[in-house]
Amino acid sequence: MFARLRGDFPILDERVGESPLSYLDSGATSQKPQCVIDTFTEYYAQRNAAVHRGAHTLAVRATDAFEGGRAAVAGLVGGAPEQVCWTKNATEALNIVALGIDRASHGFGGEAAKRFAIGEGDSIVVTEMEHHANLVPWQQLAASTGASLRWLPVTEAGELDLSELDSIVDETTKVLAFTHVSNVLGTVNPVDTLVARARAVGSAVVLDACQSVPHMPVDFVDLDVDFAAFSAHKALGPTGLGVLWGKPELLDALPPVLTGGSMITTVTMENTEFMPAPQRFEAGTQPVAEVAAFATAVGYLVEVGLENVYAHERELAEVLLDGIAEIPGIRVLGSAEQRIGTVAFDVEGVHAHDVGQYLDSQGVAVRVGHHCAQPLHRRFGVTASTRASTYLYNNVEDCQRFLAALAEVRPFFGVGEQAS
Amino acid sequence: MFARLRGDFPILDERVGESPLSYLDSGATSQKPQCVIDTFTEYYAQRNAAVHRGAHTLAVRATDAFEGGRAAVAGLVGGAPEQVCWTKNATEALNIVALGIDRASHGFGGEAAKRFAIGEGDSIVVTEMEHHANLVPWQQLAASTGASLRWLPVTEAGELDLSELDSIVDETTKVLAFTHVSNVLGTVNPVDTLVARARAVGSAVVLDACQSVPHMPVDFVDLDVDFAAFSAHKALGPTGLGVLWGKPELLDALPPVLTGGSMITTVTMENTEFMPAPQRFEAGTQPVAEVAAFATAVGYLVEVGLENVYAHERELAEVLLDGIAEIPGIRVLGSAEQRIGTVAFDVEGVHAHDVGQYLDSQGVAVRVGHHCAQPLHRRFGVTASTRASTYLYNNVEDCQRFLAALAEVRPFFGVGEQAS
Amino acid sequence: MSTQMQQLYQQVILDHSRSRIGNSALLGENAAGPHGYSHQVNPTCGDEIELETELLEDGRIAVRWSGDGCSISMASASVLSELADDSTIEGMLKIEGQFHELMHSRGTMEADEEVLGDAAAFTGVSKFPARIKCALLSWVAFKDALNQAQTAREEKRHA
Amino acid sequence: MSTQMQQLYQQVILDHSRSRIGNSALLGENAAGPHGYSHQVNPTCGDEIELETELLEDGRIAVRWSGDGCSISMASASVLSELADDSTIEGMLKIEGQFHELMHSRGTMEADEEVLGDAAAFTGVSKFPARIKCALLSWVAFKDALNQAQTAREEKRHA
Ligand SMILES: Cc1ncc(COP(=O)(O)O)c(C=O)c1O
Ligand SMILES: Cc1ncc(COP(=O)(O)O)c(C=O)c1O
Repeated sequence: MFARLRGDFPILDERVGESPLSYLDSGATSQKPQCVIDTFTEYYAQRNAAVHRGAHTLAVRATDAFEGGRAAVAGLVGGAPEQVCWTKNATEALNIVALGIDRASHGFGGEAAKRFAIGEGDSIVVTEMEHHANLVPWQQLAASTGASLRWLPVTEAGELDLSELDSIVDETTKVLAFTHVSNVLGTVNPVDTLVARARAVGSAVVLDACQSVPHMPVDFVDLDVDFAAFSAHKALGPTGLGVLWGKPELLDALPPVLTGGSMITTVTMENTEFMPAPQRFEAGTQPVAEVAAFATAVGYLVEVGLENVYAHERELAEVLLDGIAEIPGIRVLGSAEQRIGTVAFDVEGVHAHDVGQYLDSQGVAVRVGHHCAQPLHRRFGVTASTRASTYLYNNVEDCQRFLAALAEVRPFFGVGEQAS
Repeated sequence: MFARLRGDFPILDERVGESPLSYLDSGATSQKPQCVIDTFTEYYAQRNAAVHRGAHTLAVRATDAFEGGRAAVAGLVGGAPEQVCWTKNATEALNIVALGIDRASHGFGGEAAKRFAIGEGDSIVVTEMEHHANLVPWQQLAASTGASLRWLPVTEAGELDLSELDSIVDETTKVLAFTHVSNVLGTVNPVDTLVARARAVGSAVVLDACQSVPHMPVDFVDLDVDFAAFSAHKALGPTGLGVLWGKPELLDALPPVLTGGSMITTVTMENTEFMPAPQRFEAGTQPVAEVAAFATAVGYLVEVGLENVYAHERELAEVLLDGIAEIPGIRVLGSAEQRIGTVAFDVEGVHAHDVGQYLDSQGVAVRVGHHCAQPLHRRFGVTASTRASTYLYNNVEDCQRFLAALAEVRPFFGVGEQAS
Repeated sequence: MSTQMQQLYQQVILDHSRSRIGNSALLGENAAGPHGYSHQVNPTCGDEIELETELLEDGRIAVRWSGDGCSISMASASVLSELADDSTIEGMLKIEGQFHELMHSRGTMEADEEVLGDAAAFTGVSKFPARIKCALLSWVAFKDALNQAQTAREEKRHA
Repeated sequence: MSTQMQQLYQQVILDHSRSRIGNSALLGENAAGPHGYSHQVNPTCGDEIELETELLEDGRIAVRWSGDGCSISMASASVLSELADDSTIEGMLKIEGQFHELMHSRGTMEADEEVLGDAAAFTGVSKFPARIKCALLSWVAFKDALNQAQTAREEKRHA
């Protein structure tokens, strides 16, 4: 199956200079199958209109596409369609929660929002492996409310260090925000343990599902999280679209951050009443074509089967890890058992930028830098790393081309045994 | 020229039931020429990657498309590329300003942001003809800071009533936010007069340019506004993309609202430093394909020439207004001389929803409801109106089909002379 | 004229939208029996309805409403009031259930005229997704107001 | 091996990236002459440089820096320091101007080796937009630090 579906992704036929392309940067953004691309053409040529507004026929077609996307996503991650709020990306979704709590803490949202209010003496807990998108908004919330920010450290193996869990997440904790899967290490975190502790102390749970939803079966209802966020573009979908998922009673109580058209019931010059979720978080014209395209992507993923995607990527991860182990002077960051097909590493004596440049000259696309996780890199004593990340369209040949190129990096830069 | 370019818009060949389509709802969202649709295909099949991050070749191609879009927009509306910040829609852009001022007023953004801080005794001024997107965020800012919200009223002719301008915009005024063109009445407001008054009292000026940028030549530098906002989807571009334009020194000083990846310089667990504009407002993965498509749209608009678009729509507006005047029982809202091709009206005895439904049955797509401007409708004594809005692809035939259908509305519902 | 339009705007609907049954002043606290009140807004167009239910001695319900909206929403409120005049609480709940289902059927359901009476004329509306909210506005208000009236009666009994 | 790669990673660059000229402890307030300091970060990768300029009696500039980054950014800082050793302030500003222009030329400009010396080896970098920032990092820091040093000298004179 996986050999066949590679043909659905036109960009994989591109050439980089003289080399074919091996795209190992899906952790940053995924490529799109032809059917997703075609949805844009179909949408703009046949159904484009403002949704939820016009009585006219195009508006009805557009609204169907838009609401159909909600149902598709709910089918993928659990819950009802109304639990799916559209955002521009996962970052906005996480900010909507953090800033909504900020506004609740400053008296917005009335009686219903009081459950979210935090202040001095309260704590917010994150982890040391968070993407900046799930760290900076919480820092800002702490600064704005006087709550303290705490974090769970990361072990040398690249797993969460839970030895102090009970003292870090304690009775003062009002929000526990963590990533399901590390975008650098590929580690899958133990959601159950963390949710159980949060429930024990009455804390809300916010899950960053950016790197899990595209790569493995995920059900937010089963996981019993309160809010979750992910991006369409990492899951075969388009840029410009993210998802905020939440428990219904929490979504309806959280004060909106962005306000304007299509999210109100009554507006006078002095005062405004907001709609319930999902509309209350969807101010202004929404990314409708993007929703239509993402619905196609979700259909594609469901047809392939997320458990198959996960198994496929695990195989590729083994090829990568075994191959890297045989190349001298490479240190892989983390060694967690529970992982997806994402591998970050440091090349002794060669900066990640130079590693990436060399790999690119061989047609191998990887990501270099801090991957929006500076604290995690600091934890491992580096400022930058090189990351290879796989997806359902990658094959063993991609991994082998990557490994062959990687073996040449230190010799090219005159570092290590071969050069001495 | 205009007859020819109609063929560039594939959706205009769609049929609604048995009728051809006359799309007169461009005020809500515009249709897209084939070249814009093709840009999606081209982008996702040849250059899709995360921007500003990878060293690899696709990432360079994607970054070129992304930054090229900024340059194209700056070419259209004036200023340097760095003055163009991408948002999800115009609503987000306006919120970024209002919420940025909110954060500055609560101590965020350090010394540089103090220029934005407002509080009790200060005033924010809007107008009675604002779209909810340029009203509700200012209500929220007033509630959050203790500043008062004032507004310029609207005359029976649908123009701003400036008789009390000097007392409404006074020394206490810190923000004057108004729309360039009314999305309901089509009225073009006198930016010069308003900016002059704002400058006299030292107030910042925020321009809602949603209905001007797509329909007429606009240069924000010439207009001397501080911030401006508009959406791509109303200007032949895709959904999911808006623009916040600002003066450089103001953008760099305004605290960001959405925080996360790609907008930071240094992040520790405790603290974060933000980049200057435009990146400081572009947290997370951006709508890159949308930017590429909008660059194509801007190129198309520039080639047609905005002064030609304006003249073309003015002609259509005359056809609409003259034709409506001959149909009994129709009251047009407003009668401003300075206007674009947007006409809203009330049909005596028939609710706007029913009007729109009847027009749709004849293939004429208009918008019905309050058009996200409830206070303006209240001002004219109605809760809803019907709006016909033109764009460069409309022709006189569209207007005539609209007028013919409109003449049938009251008879169909058994109202008025014909029925009595 | 398309037949879809004729299906949507049945003569029954146009008639009800003009001479509106139940469209009368609300009594509020002056109502004799246990009563409830609901205010519903259609956020797309600003249409609104205020609707009051009062539980009468004989197990029936009086409905009074006032509102501003399109022919579909006004006719729907009028038909609702007419039906309430002739029904018990249980009967109205049954009608409400069937009407709700009919509206979400996208034209695939056959209306049971025995149960729905004039409300069967709204079958065509279900093919116009943008108008379903119009047809349901008064019914949502009715269900809400009825609930409150029943709660009020319970409270009175236990007081 | 693609020739683009060889153009990018000239031997001069690889050499400078390994034996780095000017990479030495900063003196801060202990510097004898008027001095300036700048800290620059490349937000994409976290690469950083701290760079110090000191104006010497003879109209020349001493440059000291410490940093962590890719071969391009480290080599660039090293070449900058080497050039500073042999130049006047005016000379360095001229080099800086030309280098800046070269980096933004996308490979269309011919480097003037007379002026640029070893810095001409960075011509290939201009074809790699993602790497231009790396090459310019130390030069941005230099310009900033030089500015400060000149301001400090002015202040001293007028004090
Ligand atoms: C005048 C005006 N302002 C603001 C908006 C909001 O734009 P968007 O919905 O694209 O955010 C619109 C259009 O809906 C508008 O016409
Ligand atoms: C774990 C994680 N969280 C958050 C994000 C932010 O997602 P986006 O950039 O789509 O907002 C990413 C990806 O960049 C991620 O990998």
